[in-house]
Amino acid sequence: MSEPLLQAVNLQCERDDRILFRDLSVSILPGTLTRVEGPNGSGKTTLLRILAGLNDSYSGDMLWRGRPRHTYREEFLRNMLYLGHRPGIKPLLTPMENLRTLMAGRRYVTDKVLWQALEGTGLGGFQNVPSRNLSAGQQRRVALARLLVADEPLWILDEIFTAIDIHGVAALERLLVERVASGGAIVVTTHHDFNLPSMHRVTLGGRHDHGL
Amino acid sequence: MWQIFHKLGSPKWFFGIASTLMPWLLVAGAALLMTGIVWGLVFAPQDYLQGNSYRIIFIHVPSAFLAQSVYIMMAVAALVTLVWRMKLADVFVTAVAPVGAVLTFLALFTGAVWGKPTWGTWWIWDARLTSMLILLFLYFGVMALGAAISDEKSSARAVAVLVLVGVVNIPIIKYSVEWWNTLHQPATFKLTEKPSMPAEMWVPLLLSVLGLYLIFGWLACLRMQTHILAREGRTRWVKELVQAREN
Amino acid sequence: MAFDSFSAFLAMDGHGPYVWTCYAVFFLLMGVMTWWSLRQRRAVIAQQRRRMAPTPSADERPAAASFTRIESSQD
Amino acid sequence: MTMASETKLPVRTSEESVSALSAMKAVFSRDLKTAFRQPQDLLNPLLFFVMVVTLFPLGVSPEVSFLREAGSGILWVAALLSVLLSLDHLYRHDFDDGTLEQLVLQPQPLFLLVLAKSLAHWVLTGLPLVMLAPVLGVMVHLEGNSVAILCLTLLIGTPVLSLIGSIGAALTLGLRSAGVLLSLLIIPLYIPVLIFGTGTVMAASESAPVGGQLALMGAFLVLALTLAPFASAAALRISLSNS
Repeated sequence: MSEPLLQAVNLQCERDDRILFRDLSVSILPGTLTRVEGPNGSGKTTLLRILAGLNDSYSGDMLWRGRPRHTYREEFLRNMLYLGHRPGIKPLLTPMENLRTLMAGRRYVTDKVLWQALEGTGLGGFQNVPSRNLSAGQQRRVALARLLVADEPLWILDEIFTAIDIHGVAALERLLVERVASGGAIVVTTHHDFNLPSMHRVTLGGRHDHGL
Repeated sequence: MWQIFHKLGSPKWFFGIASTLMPWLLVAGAALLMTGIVWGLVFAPQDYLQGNSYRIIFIHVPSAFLAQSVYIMMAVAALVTLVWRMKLADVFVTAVAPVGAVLTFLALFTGAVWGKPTWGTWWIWDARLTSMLILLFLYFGVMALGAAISDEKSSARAVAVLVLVGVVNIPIIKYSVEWWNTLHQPATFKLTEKPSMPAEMWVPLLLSVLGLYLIFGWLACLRMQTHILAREGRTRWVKELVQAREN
Repeated sequence: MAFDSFSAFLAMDGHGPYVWTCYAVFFLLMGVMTWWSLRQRRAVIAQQRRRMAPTPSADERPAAASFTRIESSQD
Repeated sequence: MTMASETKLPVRTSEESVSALSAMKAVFSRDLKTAFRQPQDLLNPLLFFVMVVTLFPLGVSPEVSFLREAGSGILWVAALLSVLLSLDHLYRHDFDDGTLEQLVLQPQPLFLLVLAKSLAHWVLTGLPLVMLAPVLGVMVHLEGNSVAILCLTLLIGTPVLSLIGSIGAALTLGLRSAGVLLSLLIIPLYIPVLIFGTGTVMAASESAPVGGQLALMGAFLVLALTLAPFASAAALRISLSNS
């Protein structure tokens, strides 16, 4: 058993006077896919944002490789890739420029590789078109292109199948499966019916208005 | 050490302490303030320059003094909020800001009214009054930001950042306003800075400052308790406490 | 005692209105602040008590969405 | 893909990261690039600046003596307001399209990235104002030396406005009526810069030495450069946490 990359211990989060979850403990191991499930409003996105370090209004401990995450923040961020609801694409920039700036603070990647990554997500020929001229699905594909060059061992992906067509979804699923097989750790939320034999599940309940 | 600190941060512990402390604060504060004011109004001698209008000093100075020190206290609490995430500290900042704003307004109002018989005009762009006005703006900013963010924790932390930024700026503002004042009109004489104030004047002044401090303490406890009740509604001790009251 | 009579005390050599306005506003605002704080506290306690009262629908499970159209005649 | 080590991907330590400086450069150049693709947004604060200055001769008095005396104040207030006007955009677009999340998640010290963004904001708004100021200075009948000093104070002062403003923009991110709230929070903090900006020009017009005041404004700038990015970074984290 390899050591967990990221652990959440006794996580509790309340928002606007409502407890979303409590005593939640999750371990993210290399080579696993964890799916966060639950109805609308159950706090899936909030949990993912907490795991990614974007939301810090929680109580409980977050450990990165067994150590407090906040003291190893930069190392954690270096090894974690987060794709959220909002794709992180500037409409005024071209896909190439977008991808270049997204990678800029993380790792040197040649333009040739980025070009290929965009081709790989089906954006061949659109590399230098302003992103605002692209469809919603194509804009998401720009963000997804990062997955083709990402070397981060931990991926946290929020609703990545949104606005992607059937072929795209199938290819994306394949990518995730391969990534897990080669040792990557992935956390996803999706309403899309996505099943893997060895998938871990974290199920968040519905409403908790009561509680002590 | 850490244990004590942690205990200090516990809302339940604070609630108990505050409840026992509050009557004393109120009684002692009111007694001191009233003594100071009555002494100042009735027994203190007349000022040789300003006549009887100077008697406003016995509320003007305490208000101005408190208005500034409340902001400093808020800044200390804000630092504690951001560094140690102590619940009580954020409760303090949000609970006390309106009190600080009211005190600042009182300092401004009494200063302006005092200015009328002294300078012959209601408002004068004097360095102290102007700084007070800016302090009032800072309080308004704190309150507006606190009200605009619905989530209490985020609100407390955002307000803490603002208060800290403000407190770094206060000395700069004070200094620049004083410089600006000398640039435009050399100050002739200031309201409160007397070359030598006889004991019959400064003793009641000291009493009323102390009294207002204690009353502020009482108000702060009261308002913090309210905020704690609102926030900790889910905990057992608050439920028991609410139930035990009045039935 | 700095004043000879009560009326002299009220008049304060003509500065009376200024002094008394200041004191009146001071006590008024401090009073309002206290009253408001006490009222807020009472409101919060009442709200907590209301929240603690058992709600009739103890089963908090959200109803499954059916997305059936609501028929309403539009004559 | 290396299939040799089957269950472990290498975890990278921070030393292997891209240098903070090149990350800052990337943020800075991205902001400039996006701004130049939407030039209208760049022009608006400038037009606002010119129009506010025009209001004073029309609204108060076109007399040379009045304008000469009040000119530096008018220009400074107008510059301050137009910077304030442009602040709302500083993080809002990035917040809406999700690039802000990615910025915060970069394995870099956030305050440096925030500093890069504030500097880009200054280059896009403050610097054009400084360049426009001589023309308006002449229009309000400031004399030669005063115009030069005015531009100098604006050059030192407007970065301070951007840096402090960045804190307010970060604090009000994602709130309703963020624009008005932003002004409410930031204007009191702008007062020292305004006082010294106009005071220096006035002293210069009375041919008093201004070296001390300029040095003091420089000190404000240094203080803002060192402290404001930390406050903005903290504020950004809080605002994102709340979204």
